[in-house]
Amino acid sequence: RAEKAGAVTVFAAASLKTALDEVAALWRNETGVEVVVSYAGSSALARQIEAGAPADLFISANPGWMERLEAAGLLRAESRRDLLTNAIVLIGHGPDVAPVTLSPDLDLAGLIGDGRLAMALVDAVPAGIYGKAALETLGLWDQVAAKVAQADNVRAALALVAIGEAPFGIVYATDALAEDRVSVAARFPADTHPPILYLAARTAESASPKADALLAFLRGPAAMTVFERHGFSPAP
Amino acid sequence: MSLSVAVTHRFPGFSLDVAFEAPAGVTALFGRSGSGKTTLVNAVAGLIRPDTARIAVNDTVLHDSDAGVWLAPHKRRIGYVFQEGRLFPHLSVSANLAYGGWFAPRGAVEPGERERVVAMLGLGALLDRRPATLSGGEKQRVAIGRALLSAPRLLLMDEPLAALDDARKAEILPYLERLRDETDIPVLYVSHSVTEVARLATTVVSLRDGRTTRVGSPAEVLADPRAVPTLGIRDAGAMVSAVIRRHAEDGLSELDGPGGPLLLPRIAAPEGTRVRVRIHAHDVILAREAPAGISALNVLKVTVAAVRAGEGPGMVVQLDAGGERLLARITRRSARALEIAPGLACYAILKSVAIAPEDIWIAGGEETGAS
Amino acid sequence: MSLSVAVTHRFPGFSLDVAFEAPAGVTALFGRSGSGKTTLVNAVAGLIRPDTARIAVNDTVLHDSDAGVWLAPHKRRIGYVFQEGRLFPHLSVSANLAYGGWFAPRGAVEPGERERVVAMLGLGALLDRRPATLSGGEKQRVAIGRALLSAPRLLLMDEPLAALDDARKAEILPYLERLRDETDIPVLYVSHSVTEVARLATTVVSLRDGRTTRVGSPAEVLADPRAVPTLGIRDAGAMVSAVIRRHAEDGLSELDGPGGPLLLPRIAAPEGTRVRVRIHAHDVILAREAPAGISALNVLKVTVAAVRAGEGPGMVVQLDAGGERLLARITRRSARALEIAPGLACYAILKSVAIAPEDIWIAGGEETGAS
Amino acid sequence: MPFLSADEWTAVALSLQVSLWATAASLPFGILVALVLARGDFPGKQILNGLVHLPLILPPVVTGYILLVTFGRRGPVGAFLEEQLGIVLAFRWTGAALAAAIMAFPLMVRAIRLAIEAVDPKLEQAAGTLGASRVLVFATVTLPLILPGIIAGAVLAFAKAMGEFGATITFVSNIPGQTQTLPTAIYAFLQVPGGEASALRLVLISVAVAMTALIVSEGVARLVARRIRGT
Amino acid sequence: MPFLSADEWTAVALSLQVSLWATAASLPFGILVALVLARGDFPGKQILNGLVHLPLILPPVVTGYILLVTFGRRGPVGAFLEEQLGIVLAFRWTGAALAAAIMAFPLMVRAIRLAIEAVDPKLEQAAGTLGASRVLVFATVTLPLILPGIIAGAVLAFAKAMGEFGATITFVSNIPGQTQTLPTAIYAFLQVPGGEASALRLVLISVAVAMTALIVSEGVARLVARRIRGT
Ligand SMILES: Nc1ncnc2c1ncn2[C@@H]1O[C@H](COP(=O)(O)OP(=O)(O)OP(=O)(O)O)[C@@H](O)[C@H]1O
Ligand SMILES: Nc1ncnc2c1ncn2[C@@H]1O[C@H](COP(=O)(O)OP(=O)(O)OP(=O)(O)O)[C@@H](O)[C@H]1O
Ligand SMILES: [Mg+2]
Ligand SMILES: [Mg+2]
Repeated sequence: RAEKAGAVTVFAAASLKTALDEVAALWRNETGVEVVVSYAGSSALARQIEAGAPADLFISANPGWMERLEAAGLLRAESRRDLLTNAIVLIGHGPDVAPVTLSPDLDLAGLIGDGRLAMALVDAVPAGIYGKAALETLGLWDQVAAKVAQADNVRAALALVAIGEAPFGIVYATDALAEDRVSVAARFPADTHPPILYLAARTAESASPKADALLAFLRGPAAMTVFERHGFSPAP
Repeated sequence: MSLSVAVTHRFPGFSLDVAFEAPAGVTALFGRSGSGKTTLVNAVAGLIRPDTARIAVNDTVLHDSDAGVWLAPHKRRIGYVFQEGRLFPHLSVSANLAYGGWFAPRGAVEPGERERVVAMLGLGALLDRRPATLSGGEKQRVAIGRALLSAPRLLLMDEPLAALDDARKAEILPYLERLRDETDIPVLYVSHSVTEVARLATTVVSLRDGRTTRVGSPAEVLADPRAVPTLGIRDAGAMVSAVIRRHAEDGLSELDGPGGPLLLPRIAAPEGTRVRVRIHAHDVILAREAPAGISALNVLKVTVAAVRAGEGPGMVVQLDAGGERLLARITRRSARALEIAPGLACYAILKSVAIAPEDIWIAGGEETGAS
Repeated sequence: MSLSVAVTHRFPGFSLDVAFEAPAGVTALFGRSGSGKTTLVNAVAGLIRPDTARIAVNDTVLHDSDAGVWLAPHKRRIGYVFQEGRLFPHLSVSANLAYGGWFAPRGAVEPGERERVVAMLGLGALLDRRPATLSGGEKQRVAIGRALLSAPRLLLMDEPLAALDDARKAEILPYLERLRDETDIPVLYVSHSVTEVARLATTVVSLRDGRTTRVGSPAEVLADPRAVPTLGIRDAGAMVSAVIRRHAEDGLSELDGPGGPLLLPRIAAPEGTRVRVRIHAHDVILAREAPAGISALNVLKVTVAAVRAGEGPGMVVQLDAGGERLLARITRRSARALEIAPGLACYAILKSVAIAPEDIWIAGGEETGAS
Repeated sequence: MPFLSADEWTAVALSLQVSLWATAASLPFGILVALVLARGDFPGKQILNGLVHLPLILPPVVTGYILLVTFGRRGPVGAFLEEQLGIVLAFRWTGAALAAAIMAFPLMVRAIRLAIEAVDPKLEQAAGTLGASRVLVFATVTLPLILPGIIAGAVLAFAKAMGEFGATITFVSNIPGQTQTLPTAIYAFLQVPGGEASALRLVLISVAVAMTALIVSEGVARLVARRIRGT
Repeated sequence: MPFLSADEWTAVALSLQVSLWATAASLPFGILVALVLARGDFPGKQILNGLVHLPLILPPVVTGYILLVTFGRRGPVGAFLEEQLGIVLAFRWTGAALAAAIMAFPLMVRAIRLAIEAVDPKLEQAAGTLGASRVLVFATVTLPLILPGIIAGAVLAFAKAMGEFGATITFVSNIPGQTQTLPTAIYAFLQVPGGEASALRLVLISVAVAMTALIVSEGVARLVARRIRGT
């Protein structure tokens, strides 16, 4: 039973798992303080914090949920900070997809052909929301809207492209990095979509004395080295 | 009174309307297939809830629709031998037999009773078996044992012996007689067999299309020439009572019967015991004069009381033998030849061996000097 | 030959080892509860697969374990009346009856047969009902009808009449006789009733603890004094054959019987027809001299062939009547009084009405001049 | 219609279509597999049984993924179906029906199997003696007797299909008008702050549809059972 | 142990614990509800029936969400349980067991209900005439006869509990050592690059455990059924 003495409990967006597990190990080595991370969708985690979950830190993949908790007074406002950013990329199936230039002239629909463009849910899941915004900014959305296959999360979208069910997809750069069966055709400029932010904050109910220290550690150089190795960038 | 039943119930296409009062002992329900016997028994058991009913056993009201009394089946303490077995498939024969005892008041099942019943029914070798692999007759025997061993206040038996061979029946019937004579458990007994009914019943209730056609003692109902059509001609007969005078060494018992001595195969009862003997009408020969040199041992002086022509070549003659009634069935041709008419004095001839052991029984209750 | 059965099978605690050959007609299986009758019938039906078996009907091999032949039940074209009904609960009575016809070859069920069977079994009012609400006897009648209407090549009937009243039995038995006499469908018939067996059977197979004790014609098996213990003393009797001479106006039929004329209740067959009559040993009275002035109409001149003392007060006397055998059961006391001994010429007295209609039947097959 | 948007109506209709097809098309297989599991006795029986239960045991995502790699256009079965029969499952409502059917299959099979196991083999034997071959015995005796079990299995399957989400979206994604079923739409609403009210609307629709199906089927099942009991 | 990490072992153990408890604790209720649905006849019966099926119809996330707002620490029932009885479900393994039990409940109830409906009321009547009250009839006749159905229901429920994911992660989150079951652990692995191999390992474990349970239970059920049939 992991009611580990003095452990800090982190509720973190599931897409951070690999990187955050490593960071947590570092912290554990350094301080001897246990970290317990519950990975799930940001929406589920936020609702759980609303319901009184024993989380010390919340790391959201989406500003929306963070704001909702903050408005409800469930966060320590002063602790909230932007943690990481990510980028979204257009990927294609196979190791050597020809790069494309993202512009309104691009015949993205033609590129996709009778296949599908795999994305996360474009109205619900952050990666999907960002992707749709970027395509809209670039004037490409209307071309491809009918061809989009929306997965319930970005990993599923990646899987669709990886096994070749969809020739193209839009996923986080971090995801594309680790998957051999896809290659990046283009990287969406950061200004084509709202900033992709992972935010962290300490919850109002957090009682763990080490929570603040962990929060600081997450933004520290050691942690950032790990995050960057996994493709994330420090938030500006 | 011991069993009082008044039930009306309607099914689509069939209606039951039966009322009778029966004293202690065995009440036989007699009637053709579909006449409502099982329905009536189910009403007594509480398994169907008839439209209107008043059913009482030994002053315990089981159901009174007017008074709004209705006792749940499990509170009625009945031992019901169903027409179709209904053994518990998941329990061994032994547990099936014990089942009723689990819920009976402590001590209600006499010690040793179980062993007696098991031995009588020949279930010894089957105790660890489960019902599924039993033969038809074996199942039926277990069902009888289960009911008997539930320490019932009332026994309901729906054709309990139908699936059994004669030898097995002959083993079970005396047990039921003992039950009738030695306990005051009323029994409602459905049977198609006149022999069984005549032998066991204290009261016979004859049903036809859901209506009672006759209620009375077996002597009345079965010796009534008018009952002949209901019973089927082959089963007409009368009952006479007699007292055992002595047991002869040649295996016969000599009795004082109505209108003269009776010689019957040895009866297992002490001298002085009063017995009842069922004499089938078709076993009786009439003679104008006392015959000699014939093997039939019983010759009774009788007077013709009534003559009733049946369908076909036969007629039924009611005889008065020392105050008791006998029936004889003879052909018209014989009747004409012998000039049989009411008032005629003549002889009734009867073979000793024509009286089957199951047609002789120790008179129950008050009249008997037997154990 | 028509039915050839050789089966061995072991259950824990029971083993069956039966072999017999039976000619066309009704083969009765006779034996106490648990003697293996149903098991044998199931083997013939193909519902159990016995350890070893050779079963053939009319030269069709149903099962030959040595030759590796095994016909699936549905290919055997049997009409099986089960001991426990087994009606299809989801089908109406009418559909239950029709069921077998759905799979029989086209035209195998004669037109009109259905109506005849429905009428005989009294099922007319039940056709739209479902089995669940039928009475016990009604279910059994539907089961009989279902088997009869499946156009079977072989009928298996496991105590088909046990749940029925005598009147209903009397309606069904003649139908089964007609079936026996007018078709060549072999019937394997399980019954506890000697009357049924004697009346219907061409061959009787008597079982005891899974072994055949006797196989033979009913005349042989049932008239054999040694069979008395197996049958139960009450059912001993003999069969004699006789030819109808004329039908009298008073409802009697006069026959030429062995050792003299026989008067019997009217037989529904033309004059000249040869019939068989079962005479129960306990219905026969012996007299040294021809009696006069008695109601019994039949007096046969006979010679004592053998005398066999039974247990108890009775003895069985085998009589020779014009070359045929009769049995009489009398008391030892009478035997002594009449000085009965082999070789004695005497008279057998028999009441006409003592012979039940079910004990008279038209002789089947070759001997008959009847329709 | 103010209560539901056009897309939402489409999702409702699609959910019904998918669930009905999933139920109807898998029913014969469900009966067959239940029959084999209830009555058969062959070496691979436990494996078949395990396989049938697999979708219950695995997280739906995994089932969806397995479907994707098997029945997708690149998958061995999917490619075969597309080339030989012209049947495309990937990104189509047919695929959603397949996913729902597979997820519901263990429930359907178990219900039918229980019903089969409750049939008295003596009745089937009786039908056999009357000349019905095994297939005909099944059609005329077993099948009518297990009808209540089949209805129960179908209802369970339908209800499950109405709620199925994980495997479906993994296999066929969420394409409005083609593969967007009610659960997917509900899920999407729950992912965004403030989407609860919209989700609730759809939940109510979904519940109403499924409850109607449930009540109707209960009524039918009761009727059928009464007919069988014959009372 | 090189094959599984300590956290993963914990997840395996926790999954077993949660599934066993979910099955065991809901069994009495499952039997009761099945009995009421099979035999009862009261006005709210269809509502109860609908309620039981609800977790099947709703996307698991919705069920989880409903559980969260009802049984969470701030939810009406959750608060009551915590204050009055000291029972905390939220973010504990007990909550995971509750979620699994609720998700599995319709399957369990349906299996048991089918078994009850197959029991011949004539046998129960016979027991009644022999003096057994309704409760005793149930205990001595009905219950033994439906044992195979109960086993089937329990196995279905256990399998479902082993695979339950959506409601669990929504209700009690995915806290290693406390609420992280095999399916939620699998989910987490599938959310990150390179997690597939780990996920596959866990899937295999999960399948192995559930299959073992399945095969054992089939054997037991067969034994029980044979005892009941008495052959
Ligand atoms: N599967 C079985 N396992 C063990 N014993 C069995 C099995 N089936 C039948 N028996 C036994 O075999 C014997 C013969 O059974 P069978 O049903 O053939 O008897 P039967 O002659 O038809 O009797 P009844 O007249 O009572 O119906 C019985 O003692 C029965 O208990
Ligand atoms: N639920 C029912 N609905 C309609 N008719 C019924 C119902 N139950 C019984 N009957 C009919 O009522 C009549 C009486 O049935 P019951 O079972 O009492 O007959 P029974 O005298 O026991 O006959 P048997 O000797 O054949 O067993 C039958 O004709 C039967 O078909
Ligand atoms: Mg009856
Ligand atoms: Mg039998």
